[in-house]
Amino acid sequence: MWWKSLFGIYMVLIILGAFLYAPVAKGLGETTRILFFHVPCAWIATLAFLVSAVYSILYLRKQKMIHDLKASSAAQIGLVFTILATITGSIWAKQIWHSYWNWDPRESSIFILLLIYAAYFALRSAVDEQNQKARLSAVYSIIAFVTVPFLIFVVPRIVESLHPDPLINPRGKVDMDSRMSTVFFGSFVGFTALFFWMLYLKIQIARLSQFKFKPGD
Amino acid sequence: MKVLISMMQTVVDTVSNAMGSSQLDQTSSSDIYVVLTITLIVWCGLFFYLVYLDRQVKKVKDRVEIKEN
Amino acid sequence: MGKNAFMWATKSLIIFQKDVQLEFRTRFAINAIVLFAITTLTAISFSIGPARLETTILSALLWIILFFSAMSGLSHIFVREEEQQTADTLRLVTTPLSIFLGKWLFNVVLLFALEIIIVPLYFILMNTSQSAGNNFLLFLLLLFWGSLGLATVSTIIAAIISQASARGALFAVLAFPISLPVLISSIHGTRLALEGNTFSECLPDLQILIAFFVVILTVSILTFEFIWKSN
Amino acid sequence: MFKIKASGVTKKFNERSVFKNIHFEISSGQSLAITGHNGSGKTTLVRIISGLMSPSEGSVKFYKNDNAIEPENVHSFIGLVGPYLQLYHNLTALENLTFFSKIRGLGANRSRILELMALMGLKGRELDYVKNYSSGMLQRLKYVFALLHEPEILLVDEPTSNLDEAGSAIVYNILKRQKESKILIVATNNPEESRIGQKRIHVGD
Repeated sequence: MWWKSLFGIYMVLIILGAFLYAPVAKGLGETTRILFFHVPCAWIATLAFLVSAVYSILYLRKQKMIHDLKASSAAQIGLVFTILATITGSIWAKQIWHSYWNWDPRESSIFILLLIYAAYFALRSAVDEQNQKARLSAVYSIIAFVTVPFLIFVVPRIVESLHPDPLINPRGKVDMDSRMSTVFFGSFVGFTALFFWMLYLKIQIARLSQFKFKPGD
Repeated sequence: MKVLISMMQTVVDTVSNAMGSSQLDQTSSSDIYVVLTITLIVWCGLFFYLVYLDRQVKKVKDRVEIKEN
Repeated sequence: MGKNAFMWATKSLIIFQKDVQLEFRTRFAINAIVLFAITTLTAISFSIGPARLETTILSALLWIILFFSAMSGLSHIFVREEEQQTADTLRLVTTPLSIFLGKWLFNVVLLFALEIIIVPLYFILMNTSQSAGNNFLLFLLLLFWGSLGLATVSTIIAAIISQASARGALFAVLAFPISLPVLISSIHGTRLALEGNTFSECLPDLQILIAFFVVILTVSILTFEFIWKSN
Repeated sequence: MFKIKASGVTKKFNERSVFKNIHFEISSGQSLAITGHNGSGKTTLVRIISGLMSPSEGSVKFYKNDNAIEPENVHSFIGLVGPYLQLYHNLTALENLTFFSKIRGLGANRSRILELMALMGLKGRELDYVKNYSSGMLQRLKYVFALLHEPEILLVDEPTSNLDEAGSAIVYNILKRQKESKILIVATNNPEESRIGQKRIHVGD
């Protein structure tokens, strides 16, 4: 129980660090602060997708419902973080490029991930029988998972093919000095721990809700 | 648990008035503390909700374990 | 491996033959796919009138028409089996592998048949300038590998939705994110080809299309068995 | 010498268990009758035995001279007749059966098809579309489909549904012959028919 409060304090320090300790990147002013929250969200979105795909493979191999339960829980959390990453991303884009969305490669890949999650849950809601739902969504998440690496090569081409003159992209690779990167990676670790804690809770709640409790006990 | 909250409160206050007093004139920089406190509040809310859930889950799990074996 | 490799190859051919025979009787899939493509094409060319489009828009439009035509016609092959409850009979008769390959082959041939009709019509109706520059052979190569990828994705997703109850728009919703690598690379490649770039400039797109096709076909073969076995 | 061994076969649909650990063992020359009222899960059990559906728990294993047959080869030994099985309506009976016999690796096998169709009283109807078949004729055609490859194991779900007097007589004769040297599994809720099976399993309640 104590390590949870330790984690609580750790995250407070990260937030303090993000706002007070870390310097701002040149040319971006205070908006760089969002970096410490936007990028971990995007990372968790991908991590959750990976976790979900791994549990899907386990489900197909072992046909145990618990794996499907874990896969869908991870996907649900992943969806939340994908939405968060998309919103924070477009707010930041608004500050820097004065437009909420212009298919910058990073924005497009997060958006495609959002499409995959949306399709995954659309499929889950279209199937009513439990085992079939588990089986079909497991297969879909594996196929989607295989497609993602291709997107890394392919997505930069969207910008070229849609509006050939390359967009001015000051953000590029933000060069971080040591103070900034410590807070940045601290935030990464913090968010990953947060994700696994939320995943643990979600799985327990889902498992427990399968038991039928008589009103008495 | 109560002790924890008060401790965090003091951390925030000391930090903000330490920085605030020296830079009161630059209004733009004082805004950053507004964002900071909001973020802290959001985080504390989320954190306590997770702890609350954690305790509830533990309670229900123990009850289920008792019934199962 | 030699003997049964030959065996499931012949079996998938037999299934392919049966599906072609069935298709000629009902002509359901071929009608859906060709009519959709033609109506979309005429609608577009009618609306742009004599204007001459930029190659970017031109290549993007072509692939969007191909994608949505695939979405309107390539799911019948599996959905029809489930709807007429002949899927169980098929399950009884042979292994999932030969079923998938037979159906996959049918979708590939169907998509190529569509392209033979639509692609020439597209270039005529969109009054593209027949400038000597554009590298037509390269375009055909891109078209070939792109359609193979698209047909494979459509087949495996059709298999998935044939087992789901609410079908409707689910096919396009599920297939779109998975086909994005094909769509983006082929649109980008087609643009380069139509602008007369040389083969080497288009090579990266072509490589992605080929790699994607190989990967998605392998994954589909491995996972089809789990889709097909109803439990 | 063929044997089917079912151990602990259970089937659950969304937490509702249709039946719980069913055991049986039959070898060539024996027969089994599965009885139970409508909706008791007879059909589900038949589908599990035939491999169309996998059980939630337990397993159904097939043995040929006491060594196990891999699951993917099992389908070549099984013939199934059931109301939920459909043939291709837009093809003629002959086209249907030629396809099935070719896919089973028996080639066009025209003579065998014609012989079986004659046996089932469908002589002369080979070139009609299956969609023009009456339900009785369709049921007879399903027997031709199931017996095409002389299956070691014949599974019949409601043997005489939609059949007239003559049809039932032909079917009973076939079932009797199958029982003598091979395995027969019949699922029925008609008590008189269930006497066909030496062994008996009751499903439901």
